[in-house]
Amino acid sequence: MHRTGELYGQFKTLEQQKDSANLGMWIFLVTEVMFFGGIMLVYTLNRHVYFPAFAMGSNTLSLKLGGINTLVLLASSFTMAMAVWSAQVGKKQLISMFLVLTVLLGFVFFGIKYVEYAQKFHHHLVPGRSFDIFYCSNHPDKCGDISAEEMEVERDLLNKTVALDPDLNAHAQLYYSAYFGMTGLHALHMIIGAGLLFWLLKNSLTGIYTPQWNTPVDTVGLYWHFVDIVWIYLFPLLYLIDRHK
Amino acid sequence: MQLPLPFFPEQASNFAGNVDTLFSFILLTCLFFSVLVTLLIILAALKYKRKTPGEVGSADRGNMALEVGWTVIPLVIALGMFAWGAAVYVNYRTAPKDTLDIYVVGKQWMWKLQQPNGRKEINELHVPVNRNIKLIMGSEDVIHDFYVPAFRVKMDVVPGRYNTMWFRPTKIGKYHFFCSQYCGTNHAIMGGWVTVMDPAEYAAWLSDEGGALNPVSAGEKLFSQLACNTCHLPNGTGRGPSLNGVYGGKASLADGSTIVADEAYIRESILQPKAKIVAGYQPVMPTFQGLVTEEQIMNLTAYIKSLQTQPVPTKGAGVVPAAAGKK
Amino acid sequence: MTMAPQLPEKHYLNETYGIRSWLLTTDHKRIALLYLFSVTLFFFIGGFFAMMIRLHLLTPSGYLLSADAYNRMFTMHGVAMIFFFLIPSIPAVLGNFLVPLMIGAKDLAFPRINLLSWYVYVVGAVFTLYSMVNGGLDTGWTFYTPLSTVYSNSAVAPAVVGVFITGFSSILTGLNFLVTIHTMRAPGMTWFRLPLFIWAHYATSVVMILGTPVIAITLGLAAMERLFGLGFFNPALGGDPILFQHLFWFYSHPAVYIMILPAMGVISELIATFARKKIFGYHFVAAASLAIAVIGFLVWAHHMFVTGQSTYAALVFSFLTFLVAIPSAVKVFNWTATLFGGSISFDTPMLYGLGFIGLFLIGGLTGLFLGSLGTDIHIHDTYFVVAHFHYIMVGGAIMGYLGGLHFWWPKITGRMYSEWLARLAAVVLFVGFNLTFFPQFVLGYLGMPRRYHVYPPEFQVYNVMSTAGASILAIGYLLPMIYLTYAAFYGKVAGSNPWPATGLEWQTASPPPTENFHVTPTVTWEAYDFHNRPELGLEVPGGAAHAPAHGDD
Amino acid sequence: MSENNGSHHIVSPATYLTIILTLMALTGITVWAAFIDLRQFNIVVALAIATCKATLVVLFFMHAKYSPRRTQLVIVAGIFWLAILLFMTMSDYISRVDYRGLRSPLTQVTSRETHPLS
Repeated sequence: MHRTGELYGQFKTLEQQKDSANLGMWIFLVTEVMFFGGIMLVYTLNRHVYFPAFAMGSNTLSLKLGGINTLVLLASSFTMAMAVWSAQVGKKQLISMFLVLTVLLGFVFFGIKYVEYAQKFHHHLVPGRSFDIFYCSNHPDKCGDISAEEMEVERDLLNKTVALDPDLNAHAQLYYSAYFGMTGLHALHMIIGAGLLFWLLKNSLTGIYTPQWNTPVDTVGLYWHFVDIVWIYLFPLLYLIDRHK
Repeated sequence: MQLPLPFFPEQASNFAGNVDTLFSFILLTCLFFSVLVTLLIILAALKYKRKTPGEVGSADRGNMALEVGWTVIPLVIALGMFAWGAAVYVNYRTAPKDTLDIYVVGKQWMWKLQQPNGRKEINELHVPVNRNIKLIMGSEDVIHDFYVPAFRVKMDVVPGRYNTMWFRPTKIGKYHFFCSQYCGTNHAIMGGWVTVMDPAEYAAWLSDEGGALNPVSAGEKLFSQLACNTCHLPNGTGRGPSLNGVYGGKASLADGSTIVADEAYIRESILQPKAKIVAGYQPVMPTFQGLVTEEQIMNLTAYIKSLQTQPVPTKGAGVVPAAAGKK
Repeated sequence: MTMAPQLPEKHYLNETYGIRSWLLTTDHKRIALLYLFSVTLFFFIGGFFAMMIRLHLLTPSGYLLSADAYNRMFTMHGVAMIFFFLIPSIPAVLGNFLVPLMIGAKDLAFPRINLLSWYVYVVGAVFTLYSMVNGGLDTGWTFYTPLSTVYSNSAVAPAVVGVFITGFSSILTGLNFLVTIHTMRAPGMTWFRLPLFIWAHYATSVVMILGTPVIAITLGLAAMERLFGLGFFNPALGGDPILFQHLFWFYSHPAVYIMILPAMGVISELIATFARKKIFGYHFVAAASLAIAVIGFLVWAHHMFVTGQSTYAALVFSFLTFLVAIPSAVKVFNWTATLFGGSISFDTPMLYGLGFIGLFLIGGLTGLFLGSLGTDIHIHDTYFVVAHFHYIMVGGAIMGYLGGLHFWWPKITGRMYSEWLARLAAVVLFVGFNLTFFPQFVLGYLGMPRRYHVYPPEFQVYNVMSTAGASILAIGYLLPMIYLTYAAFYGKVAGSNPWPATGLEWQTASPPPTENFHVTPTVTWEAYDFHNRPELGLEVPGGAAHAPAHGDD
Repeated sequence: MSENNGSHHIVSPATYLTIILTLMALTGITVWAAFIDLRQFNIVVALAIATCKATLVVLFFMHAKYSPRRTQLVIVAGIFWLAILLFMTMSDYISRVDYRGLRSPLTQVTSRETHPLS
């Protein structure tokens, strides 16, 4: 359809166009809820059946890195909300500034996630043929990043868990499948979000977003907040199982 | 049931009558409504056929009483059907205490069954009449389903768990059972016969281990007694080639020639194993000349023939497999 | 009526020319035609597999295929027909064409997303076609694990990925419809003045939006399991194949409503137009669509009564299954009541409409046998099920689709097809269909399991009947393909409102201009209100104004 | 369509700041709570806090509090259908008498040694 200024040809008013975009994004987010819902269900049932293995798996994650990442992502949600606010009140420089901040925080998140993933690779905790939940306790020399006392705690926990679940390795692998599946999907959404943010940034530098027309900022904002919400659930589900031992 | 075109399968268990009665009830109800609606449509089509090209219908918009009526009445009938069906189902899922327990294992593509005294059968099930039978079923690979139409019972056989079902055969005879959950290539021929016997006959059959044992089962037993199964692993990783799909296939031999693996070849391979060595294998198999009787050879052959339908491993197969399913 | 109608000078088909103008179009009407060609292709691919199946089953020992080949045939028949024909057929072809026209909009809310949805469909289709020619697929269209993820030797991964991708095209279409119906209605087009076709598509879109993502993640996990050995559905690794079935049917049962709800919408239009009467109990028919969409999500585990799920869950799901039957029954009763007091003509679309009611009645009622726990034990996974869902999907969805194509063909192409050929085809289809599938009910009750490449000889008579019917059915499908194509180029010019009908789509030229309406229409009447539409030139007894413009039943 | 002056409602940065600080505090609380042994209620507490956080994000950052009814209906529908998926599936699992658990013999069916027929 042809486009007259900011208005696409199929719409009659800017109001209608903004309304449609907003509603469209919300409906899309509902499909995303159902999409993540499927894997949440898989996670929940397996966690219920293989609780000791899931608790074991969870305790091998770094709470420090996960916690910091949660705060980073929350902060990026805040800067995104501020970018939308800047657009609504017409502060054009601020839009770009907040978008840059949001992207930067997103990349901090990626950086920390990369560190976590790399660690799991080194520790043979990636599902597949070489998966071995006992790898670090059997090869402490290969897992230099785990301190001696941490290793002791982990060994102790492994022994206790094996007593409960003789098939621990297989079931811990299910935990890690869920971990990589869920955080991987989340990261994929973040990557798409980062791409959208770059696109917004490019446009905002030309100053086209005004209080009258800022639909893309608003819509991408909704998406970014949704990705944040997914992480709000992933953090306790994956990192906080049975931490009190 | 000698009608040229039968509509109901034979009734041979305690559930058959219940299921058929329920079926007939739903059928009659449905017939009533479909005939009613069809007649109404025909009536309307005749009575309200357009007479002039410009004619329009009435301004009728609806009727609240009718709407409520045709919502509530079908609802009540439907709930009746639900309750009746639920009663039959709960009965079917709740096995009585005094059952004769038979283990059933499904694997691609055969059924292995075991009687309470340990007697094993393949694709055959013998049960006494008028006894409560419970099948405890597991699968070695994919999902199968044990289905006896004459008994009106079926249950999926799911890997990783046991499913159970029960029935009480009420009529002596021989009935088909089928695999009714699609399970791969030979799903359609993964079936057999349930033989319902007089209790005394059943007891005799049960104790008559050797004589009446079918050749395939006897052969399978020998196959492990003689330790054949330690080298001829089904997955082709053993010291001898896998025997799955061997019968009827072309074997390529060490000397470069090929041979069709028929009964004679199997017999020769048991008695003179070094005569025709399959390409890629060492002549390590001892001869069984004088160690097995003719009948035992026959049983072994029958068992190896029964492996024809088993999945042929990509490596370690005894033969270039015959195209599956070709006659 | 006095002057022969003329085609408009400029319309959406001749506005621009060339391949690019089609492949890069954002016009919903052209995208509808792109979909029409693609789904027709898949219909004939799936139909070819169906013919192979029926020919093969002529004799008990199998007639022309090996076991593996037969298994590939029925699997690919299912995949092609369900994911690539039935699900997109009415929504993406007729819905795409008509939703904006019927509500008085210039296009859908997101035309470029609409085009994207077609491309997504094509990419998915390419993956699936690749799997079909390169190893085939033999898992059954249900992809049950662990057969599909561990044991099958066929090309499962590309097929699963193809279906996964195509799901997103469905999501995008549903999203577009929902937003369009919410925000793009013409002035005066209030919710209760919407044609029932729109209500049906609204309900369908809700199902697409909420169900499809679940099958996407499920097939995603299954593909990961096949490719990388993830273990969620593999019992050998601690997973659970029953969980796969729950997730699969959470979408795939409501998917049945994606197929049948739009067909019901079409039938409402046909009955009203050819009985020249407002649909009896409009509000109830509209509400029934929504009720089916919602309750339809609560019944999925009735596909799993014999998997060993808990007795308690089976009771709950069976109960809800009987509830979902009620709104369908309400629709059938209302359609029948509409005929009374109407002025009925038997043009081809109406033949499909009446045929639909008959076949859907049988299809729907046989669902009761399967929803009832007691009888399901016996007929689950037999030919009874096969017959039941073909009555719903072929007798229901395809009859609705063909009825709709015949009804709107003059709108889409501006030209009329040969009426007597079309009536002939409708009758041939009806006869062929019943002969093919009715014997399968009996086969099922006699105990013949589905997906069998060979069968005991006592089942042969019914199989031969079925194969004979299938041959007639095949001819019935070829006929419309031929005369509709011919009519698109050489048919008599139809005029803007040949039937005549009341919808907004008939207020504009045939074929419509690219922007649909030169002047945005304003709606002051209810749907199917023949009495207040003097411009249709009908003989309204006692003049106009029988019903108030803002009435409630 | 319906007049929705709500979509023009501008939330002040002060509100955003309050919300983000609350969210961060809640993150701290959820970590703290994870180290207390509440038996099966650990997960309940964790999910309750996560839901509080998500609600805050939806209501304020995503402006759902100021959005038209229609948008709120979409959100509620999403939550409702997610609940259908999760709870109706779980209703099957938790009501199975032979639910596979670690001590159940069912998990051993796959291992050939323990099988009655192997």
